[in-house]
Amino acid sequence: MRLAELLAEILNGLQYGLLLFLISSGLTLIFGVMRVINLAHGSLFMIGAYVAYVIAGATGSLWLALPAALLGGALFGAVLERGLFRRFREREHLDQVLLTFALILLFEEARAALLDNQFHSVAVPAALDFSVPVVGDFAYSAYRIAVLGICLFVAALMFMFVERTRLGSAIRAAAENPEMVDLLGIDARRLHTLVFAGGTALAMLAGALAAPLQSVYPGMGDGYLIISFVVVVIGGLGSIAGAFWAALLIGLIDTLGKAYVPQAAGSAVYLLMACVLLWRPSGLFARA
Amino acid sequence: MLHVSRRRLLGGAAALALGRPAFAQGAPLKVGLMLPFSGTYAALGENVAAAFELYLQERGGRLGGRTVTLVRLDDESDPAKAPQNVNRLLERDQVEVLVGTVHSGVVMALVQAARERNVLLIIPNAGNDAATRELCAPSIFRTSFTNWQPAYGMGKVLAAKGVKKAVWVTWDYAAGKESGEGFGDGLRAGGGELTQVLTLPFPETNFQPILAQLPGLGVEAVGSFFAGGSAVQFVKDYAASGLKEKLPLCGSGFLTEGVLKAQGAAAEGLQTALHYGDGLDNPKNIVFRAAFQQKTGRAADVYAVHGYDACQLLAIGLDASKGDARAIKPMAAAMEAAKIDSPRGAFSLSPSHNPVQTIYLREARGGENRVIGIAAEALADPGTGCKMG
Amino acid sequence: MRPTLEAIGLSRRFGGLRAVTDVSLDLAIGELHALIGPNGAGKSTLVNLLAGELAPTGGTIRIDGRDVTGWNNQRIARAGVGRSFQRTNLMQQMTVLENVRLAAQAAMPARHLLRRAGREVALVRQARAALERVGIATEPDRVAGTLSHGQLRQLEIGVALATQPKVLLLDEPLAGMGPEESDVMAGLLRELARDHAVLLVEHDMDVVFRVADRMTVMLDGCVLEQGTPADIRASAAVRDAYLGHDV
Amino acid sequence: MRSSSWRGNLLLTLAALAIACMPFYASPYHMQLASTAMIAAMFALSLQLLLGGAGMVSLAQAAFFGIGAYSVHFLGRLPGGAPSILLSLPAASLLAGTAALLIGPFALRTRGFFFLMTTLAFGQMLFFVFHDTPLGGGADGVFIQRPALTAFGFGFELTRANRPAVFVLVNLAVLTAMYALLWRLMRTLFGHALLGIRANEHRMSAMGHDVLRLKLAAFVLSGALAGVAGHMAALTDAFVNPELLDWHRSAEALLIVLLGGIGALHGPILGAFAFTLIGELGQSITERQRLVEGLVVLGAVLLLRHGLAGLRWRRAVPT
Repeated sequence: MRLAELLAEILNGLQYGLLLFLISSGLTLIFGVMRVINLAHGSLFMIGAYVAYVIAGATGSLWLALPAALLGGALFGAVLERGLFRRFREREHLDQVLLTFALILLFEEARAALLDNQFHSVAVPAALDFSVPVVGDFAYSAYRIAVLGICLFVAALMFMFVERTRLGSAIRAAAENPEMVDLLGIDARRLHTLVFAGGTALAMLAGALAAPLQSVYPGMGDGYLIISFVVVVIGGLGSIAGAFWAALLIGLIDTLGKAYVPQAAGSAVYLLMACVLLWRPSGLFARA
Repeated sequence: MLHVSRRRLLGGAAALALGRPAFAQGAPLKVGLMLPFSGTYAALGENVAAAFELYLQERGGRLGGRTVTLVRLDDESDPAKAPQNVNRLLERDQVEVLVGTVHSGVVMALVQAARERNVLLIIPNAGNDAATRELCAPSIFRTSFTNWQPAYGMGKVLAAKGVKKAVWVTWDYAAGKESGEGFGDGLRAGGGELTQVLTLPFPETNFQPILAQLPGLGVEAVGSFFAGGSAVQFVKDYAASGLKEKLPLCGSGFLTEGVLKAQGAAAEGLQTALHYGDGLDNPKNIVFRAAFQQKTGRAADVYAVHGYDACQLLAIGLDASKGDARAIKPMAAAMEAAKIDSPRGAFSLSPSHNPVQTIYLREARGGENRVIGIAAEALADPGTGCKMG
Repeated sequence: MRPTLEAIGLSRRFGGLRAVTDVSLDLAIGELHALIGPNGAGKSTLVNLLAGELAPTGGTIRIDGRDVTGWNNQRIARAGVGRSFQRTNLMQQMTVLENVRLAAQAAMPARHLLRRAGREVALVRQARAALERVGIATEPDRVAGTLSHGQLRQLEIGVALATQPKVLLLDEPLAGMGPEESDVMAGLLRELARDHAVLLVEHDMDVVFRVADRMTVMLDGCVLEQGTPADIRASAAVRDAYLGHDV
Repeated sequence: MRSSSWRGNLLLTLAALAIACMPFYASPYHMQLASTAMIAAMFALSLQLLLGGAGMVSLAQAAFFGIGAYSVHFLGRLPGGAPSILLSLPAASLLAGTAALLIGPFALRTRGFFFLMTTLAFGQMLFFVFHDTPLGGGADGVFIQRPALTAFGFGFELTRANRPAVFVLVNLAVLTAMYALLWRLMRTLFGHALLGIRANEHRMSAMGHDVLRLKLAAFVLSGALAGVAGHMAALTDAFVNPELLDWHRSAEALLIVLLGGIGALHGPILGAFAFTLIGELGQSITERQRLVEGLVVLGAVLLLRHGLAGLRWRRAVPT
């Protein structure tokens, strides 16, 4: 097995893992703090990608599309939380599963009505449209390295926010014990709106970043839905650190699995999740 | 207006409690268009339906002396709902001819109904070999291709260029495996050899693991089969990994068909083989492309050609049986003997009712798949295992 | 007479926090053992250790001489330990009778599970007997959620009783009750102790000193004093640390 | 979960009679529609045992449904031609029940959200097994040989003309048998124990009930019943495909139980017929049936708020 190839695979795994982190970090926060299961999180990824397609198409530059996806996502998340999810916080898991199942269908129909069903590509920004020779004769797309960097930067930002700031501690507290938030005199409603908006923004940013990599097409979000839940479960509910390491672990296992054990790759991730649940039923990094 | 979308309330369906209407000369003929109008393959479904209607309009909306009513049904490319959807068309809407579909899992339910009830079925796209091989039947026809055909053409071209060792990259599902076999047969016919088939679980889009392995395999060319969004990503990832110069990528036409603009520069110079392409200068094609552009505002593609030819084939059958869609024998005889004047170039049907057609060699230049040569002349699908009962 | 339930050197640590350290006590049928101490003394933790909700980090528990240390709450309940909860923990949407009938059904061997519940007259009789004993047999078909606080506390004990246990662990049954209700409950506790080994966790000192045969005082997870009510009243250590001087 | 009172059972019996007489007045299409609705009812009933019974929300139910359907494919390949339905039906429920027995112990180590996610993961794992490996006969699905409707030597000649009518009656019989089984089961000590677990699992455990084994028994039995529903779908359609195992089917079953009302055993039957009718109406009004389905699900979740949350249990449990 050539070392160059292994290195390339690891780099691929990290890039795929970090993108997964971006998506599942929002998911783990939303569930950790609000105890709400959001099956429509994959659709948010798709909407982010289409936002990038529309804006990059109109303005010709992806750099405008990324902040637009982030801010638009935050706004959209806040509206969703106030309008719908607020009333579903105490409801049973069954209601949340069905509400978000309905959202998947409605988002898909809205996309089909507003835009069309064709495949659209989003141009990689000219500045990054080249391949960086990494090792031997295998080169790696500069844009993918940029995505790697952006994801790491966002991850660092989130760590500082969650671990250092007061609001971050409130989020951690809420993740551990939702009732405690009211005791601490924090306006729970505002916290939930913020968390949901943040989670949505992160998912849409991930979509916008992925758009140039995989182009935009109907139903592109579905693939990421289940894998991001697996990351949340393995990482532990409400734990950003858990989501980070779990995402990297899955990114590597999935990529290396596909390279060396193609047949088993499909179910390798699920076996990993089953093992983790048996060993630590509340996830690797959840506080006991 | 000929084109009838779903417009009856359930009340209408209840009125259907009466038995099957006897065939009356001149009574409107209902044709069921079961295609994907939502989900990943929606664009393909729309093109097939639009081209089918285009030819119908050219015939003034009448085939075999009967006015044709089209009944559209969105199959959502979901095989689990396919049996119920087929029932809706046959039992509730009383269609006499079935046309469909894109997803090869859904087409299985159509094939089952056609074989069991001896109803005329014209498949305008799904390429699963079985439909015109072991599952062939007198009432089942196809105007598109078998997965085997385009890939065989590409294999033959590579072998002719002196390629000795090549590898095939695709998803681990029916269409991927069948096209891999075609590619291997094409290579062997010209003295080449398919060393390996690299597969990914369907519908995986993380191609990096495969790309990183390619340099180390010691092959001279890489053939592949992907469609839709994944074809876009695979071609772009392939170019981004810098392999394009050292290890030329080629494949079945679907790698670039309908997605070439989305692939942009990454696809430049990429050679593919398919029974259709841009720049075919036969008169029928020129007229067809203009008419399709005028009707839909979109450029015609191979899927539109399939839809257009499906209606042409139906017309030939119905004219022969004077509009009686149940008279399979006379219709089949006429369709089997016919030479369809298709935009892709005239073609006839093989005994297993699959097109015997020329596979063109195309090269991606400036957002078009320009035809630059012939990969395989009048290629017929082997049709192994087809016993026409 | 050998005690029904023996706890020897029982301890439980949550990380650095030592909630219960080296507590030994035993319960015998016919005897009411009261467990008192300030909030945070480790009383509820001890009850949870005895009931199998928490696994001890040290010491052993024996029921009728058999070592049951580390058993979960199911197996300990089956071994004859019934318990009531400090915070009402019942089937709110079910009727009073059904709450108690389910408790009575717990001991049924698995092979009887497919029998029609309606025909199990013995179970219903056992359930009604428990309701009568705790004094809420009047409205068996009322939905538990609609009962008053006092009635809910009675049902808590009824459910514990219906499993026909040998040992009864009662965690603050009188909490939130008025004086008359407490008197009635005190009579009931006395009466239950006749044929059960009862451990009573309670703050209401009047009731405790009136009904208890033996007492254990806990402070900061340890046993401060054990003995008859008279010993406890006489103990200087208890007076200084806990009771103050009004007794 | 209330079992229907005698008044409810009377209504259900009348409805069953109406369906049983369909061969005399209904068109083949409406009979096939009724069969589809009844199969959906069986599938939702199997989930109701878990959901309305023990309060467990599972997304793996479709996997067991699919395994039941595929067992007809496995049996059909055995030498000796099509097995009798008396063999294939129990075989299907046995195979699906075994799959539930293999998954159950792992899934039941978790609770709530994690249980939901574990069942989703195992369900998708089974979907990939049938989709990516040759075990199920390939990703495009396979035609199957229908089990013979023969019992105790008395065979029934099946022709294409009488098939819709025969299947309406066979599906009705199996649905009625399944409902009667569950109606009786919820009256047993086991049924009461499940309802107790749904109301307060912790207290049931504190009382001494072996909660884990009761939940596992419910999980395996509901898996087996889903296998029966899958078998009837395979018998009716004679075509099975991997998409039958996909989690979206499990989500539809959850919706059907919710539509019908989670608080009643016969809820899923009402929900299944309502879901099929709405699907039919939506499909015949607009091509955009996913929009209709989405709005229906949203409406059901928002409007049925009280139906689900406020479990007004007049007679909580039948004696």
